[in-house]
Amino acid sequence: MSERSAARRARILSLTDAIADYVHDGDVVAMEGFTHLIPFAAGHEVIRQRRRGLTLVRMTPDLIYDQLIGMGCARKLVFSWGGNPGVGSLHRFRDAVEHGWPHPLELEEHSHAGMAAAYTAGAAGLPFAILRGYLGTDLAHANPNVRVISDPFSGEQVAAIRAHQPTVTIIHAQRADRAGNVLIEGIVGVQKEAVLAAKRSVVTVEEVVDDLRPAGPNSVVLPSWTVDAVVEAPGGAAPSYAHGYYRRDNAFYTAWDAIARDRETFLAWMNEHVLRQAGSTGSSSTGPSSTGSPASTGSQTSSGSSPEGPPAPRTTPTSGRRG
Amino acid sequence: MSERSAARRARILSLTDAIADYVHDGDVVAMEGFTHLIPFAAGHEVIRQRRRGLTLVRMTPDLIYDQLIGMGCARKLVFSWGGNPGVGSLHRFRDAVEHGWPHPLELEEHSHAGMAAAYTAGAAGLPFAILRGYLGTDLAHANPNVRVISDPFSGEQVAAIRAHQPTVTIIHAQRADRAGNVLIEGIVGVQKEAVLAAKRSVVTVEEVVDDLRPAGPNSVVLPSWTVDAVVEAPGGAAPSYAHGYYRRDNAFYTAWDAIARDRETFLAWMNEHVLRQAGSTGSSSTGPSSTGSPASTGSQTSSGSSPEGPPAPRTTPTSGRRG
Amino acid sequence: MMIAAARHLSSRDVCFVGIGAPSAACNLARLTHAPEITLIYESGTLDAKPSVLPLSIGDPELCETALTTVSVPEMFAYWLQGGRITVGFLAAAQLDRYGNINTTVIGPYARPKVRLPGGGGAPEIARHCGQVFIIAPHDPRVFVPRVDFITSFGHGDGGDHRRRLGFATAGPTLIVTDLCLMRPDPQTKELTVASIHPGVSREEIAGRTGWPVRFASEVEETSPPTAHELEVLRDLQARSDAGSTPQ
Amino acid sequence: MMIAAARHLSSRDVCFVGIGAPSAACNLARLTHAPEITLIYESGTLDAKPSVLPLSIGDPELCETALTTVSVPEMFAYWLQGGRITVGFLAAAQLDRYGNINTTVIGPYARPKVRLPGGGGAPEIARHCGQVFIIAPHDPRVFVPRVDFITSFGHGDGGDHRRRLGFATAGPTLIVTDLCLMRPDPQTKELTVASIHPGVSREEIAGRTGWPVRFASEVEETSPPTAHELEVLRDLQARSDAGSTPQ
Repeated sequence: MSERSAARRARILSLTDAIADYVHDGDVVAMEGFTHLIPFAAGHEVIRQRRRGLTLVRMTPDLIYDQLIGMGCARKLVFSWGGNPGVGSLHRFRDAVEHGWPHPLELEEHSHAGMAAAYTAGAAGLPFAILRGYLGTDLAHANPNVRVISDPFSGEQVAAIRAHQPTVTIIHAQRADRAGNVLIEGIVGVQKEAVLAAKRSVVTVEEVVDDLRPAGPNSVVLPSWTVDAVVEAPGGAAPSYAHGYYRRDNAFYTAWDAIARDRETFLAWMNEHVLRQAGSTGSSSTGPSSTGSPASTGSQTSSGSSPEGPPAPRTTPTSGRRG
Repeated sequence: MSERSAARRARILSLTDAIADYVHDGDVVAMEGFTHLIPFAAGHEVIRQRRRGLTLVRMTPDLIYDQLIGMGCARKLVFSWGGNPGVGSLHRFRDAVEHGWPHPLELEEHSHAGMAAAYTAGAAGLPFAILRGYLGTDLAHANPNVRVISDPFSGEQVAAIRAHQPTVTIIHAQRADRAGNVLIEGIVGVQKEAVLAAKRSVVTVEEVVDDLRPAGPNSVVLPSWTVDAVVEAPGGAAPSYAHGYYRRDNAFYTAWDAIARDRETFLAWMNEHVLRQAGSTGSSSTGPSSTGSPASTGSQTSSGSSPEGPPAPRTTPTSGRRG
Repeated sequence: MMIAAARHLSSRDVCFVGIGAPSAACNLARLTHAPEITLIYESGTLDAKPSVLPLSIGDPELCETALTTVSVPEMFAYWLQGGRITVGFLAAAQLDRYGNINTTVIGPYARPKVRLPGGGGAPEIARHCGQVFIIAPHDPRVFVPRVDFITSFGHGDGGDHRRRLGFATAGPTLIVTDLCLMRPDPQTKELTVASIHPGVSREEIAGRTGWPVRFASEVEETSPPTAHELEVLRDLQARSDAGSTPQ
Repeated sequence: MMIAAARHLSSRDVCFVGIGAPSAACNLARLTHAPEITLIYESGTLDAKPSVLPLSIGDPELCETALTTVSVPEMFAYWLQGGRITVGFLAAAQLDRYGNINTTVIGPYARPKVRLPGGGGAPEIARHCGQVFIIAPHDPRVFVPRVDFITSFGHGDGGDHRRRLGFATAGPTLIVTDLCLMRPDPQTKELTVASIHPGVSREEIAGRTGWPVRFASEVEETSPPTAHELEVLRDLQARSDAGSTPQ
């Protein structure tokens, strides 16, 4: 991790500039947030800036990766559970896997425990993680980044998982101070590990404040020198939620099922609600942004043309969700 | 970890009963607290109850293990840094290693990183931990619980450390509620891992309260069902400190150098300040307890006879401390 | 199904809870006969006591009512893999006669007919919880002779397969369907009908199971829900529906 | 020694700080020319800004003034092994010509003449920090040809030994003694005198070093402490002495 051997300080940037500077075609991009603080605003800016060939890493792809996949940004997905929580399928993810639309999508599939361990190893500067898992399952055969090794003391077999080392991790947090130190509260998920495992990191926040304190008992602080860019993006986790700021828009998660099921409906929705929105705020999930700055849109987002792909039959609903 | 497969609830016990029930001759005992919240009161009760043949595990043995070793409780020490912080040597530890007084002391020696990883593996139910460490040092040769294994992906060599799985872990915390849930605040050290890695655990606390909240931003909560016994022992970390309750008695740490340097001085001090004190409080490090209950002393602590050992020359001071 | 599952939980259980039926069952148990039950959601909340049923495992209701919240890596390492959970709940898109679960693909992995969400926490829940309860609709597309993909290991090929792999836990011990309760045979570990819900026939169960299903030597009739159970469950669901309205 | 060490730190450094001289040096740098320097104490405090010098690495002053505090396992895994520290400080009971450190035993390990405290955080500080500064008294019992025990790996047998072991970090780059500053030779990695403190002779250094010590081709004279440096250091120590009085 020699890139981190000199201290850096986070720069406070616009969303447009942060994505332009730190997310490039072909990058391995992790956007984390375990049901909470999902970085929708940043993901939308990646879509607007038309990044291509990304390897997307995320435990629960959720709607944001459904959108990135459907808009043709992804070459590969590294994940552990790809459903719409409490609702059902992610139709764009399914369409890419089942029918290669708009591109074929390579999969690297783990369990949650394996993903969490791989991020932990990356954060800890280890080349791999070990866990008691995968044994007896077909996941072990489907993923070349899972091997079996022996405990040198007892001979017991354990799984070894190659460490996650994203090119860039993007997360959303509640607050940053003006020095760029970041605060996450509530369900903290795997965001600290995802940021520390990555070469670069971008953090969108609800607000930039003078003083991070007082923090609640369940909080994570990322020092400024572990972050490259901080972006003020109020509402940037919607339609997921930000503990202490706004609630999860459960109705939108339910509505997404119908929007994403059909390619044209999906493209029309993305065009209306993402491509035409400005890049400086995140409150664009359920309607036109009220606070975005249209002036910031132009340079990075050439408007309009939708990703191309062969026509395909509507995918069928599935009972394969788990609670 | 099948012993943990049914939920238990912590029992709120006297210190005498907790040590009598959960610490037995020959046990592997971890007492943790990284400079903060060192469980002196509980350690003194182990001395009073004359446990023998213990394997003592602790990153920084500190004065409490100097006392346990000098009083003949230990057969083996598993550790990473055995000095008196900011002062110099632990003379009882040195006398045991250099002259076998009062017993020879087997050593299993790690680095801090290795100790922390071994506790983490124990807490996580893994048989071993991996880290980038030990390579090139003589520590790797001195410790049979360190091996070198290869990353199955790159072939890189990493150290494997056998997991710590103490028979019993003892810690001191600020508070517990009446259900036995435990709160640690401030420098949280490795106590959570040490408790979760152990088969049994005893937690002494400054106070038992109705409601644990509000907790500060740096806090650890151990649910009641991960703890066997909770003991109210105000002052139980003295002469170390309890964040929010009392400060470190730096003068006592300095004074300990002279007390512990000589065997007779040490034994006289222990007799006066530990063996003659009651088992129900912890404020016995610098003088007679003001709150102990003499009635609780009798059954478990037969007073007086000091550990026997051959006479030996006074040990020499050393410059071998590191900051 | 929720009521039947709830009855098999006690105050001494530490449950790893998923959203949907498992969450309803655990909270029903907590609000009826198992007030001391410990609920853990994989998002990191320990000892959560939600008053409404969460739609997702990361709902703020869980964090706000929990004793404490830990990170996701810690949850899977220290709490699940650490062997601290007595009961885990799983759902299944396919379930075979030895309790192996598929939630990954229908059809071949490389060219799936239907791509399902995948494993999530399930593979390690199936391995590390003291026992596993499976809740599934009794449908021949679910109860198949052989799953297309083993996402979560149940009893493998049956018999002592778990022991041979070194697993110390019991695996699936109870399958709750809309028709009956099934349990693994003590020797062969084949899922066997143990209790039939009121008004359901053996023929109906056999017809909706994808293998020649066996019945235990003594099959019970599942007791119907009590008025109290139904009332608590309705209350919980009513509060939850109100709570999930967009705000 | 503290002042000389402090001068080699900058606002861009993230320092892993031990108690004693390293803590004094780092805080002196912070209070003079490197106000933005980041100090990390191995007890888990990130970005600590103590106003008094702590006696132990776990003093409450550190936690109270820190940006945040993490657990000890996290400190060693994510922060030190994760490669986030630019400068680490180490002390030595023995130090050899290639900067290898012994803080474990004098004499054989199994039958030591003097049992020292041991490694603590040092072995991994020596491996994972971008560079390591060593502060040691210039005494022939310390500066030995060969250490009795390699607790912390410096430059091993010299040359590219670190590279051959796969270490990406620079290892010991500066040794501060009461007589001089030493640096490893760029090729051989042998510790070589780079700067001599005012009033000290080459003979004195040679006489107090346990191997035939070499001098760099251009040896500087260490600039004496400035009035400001001395004043800040005295203030810091005065506050610390007052703070460590028993209360």
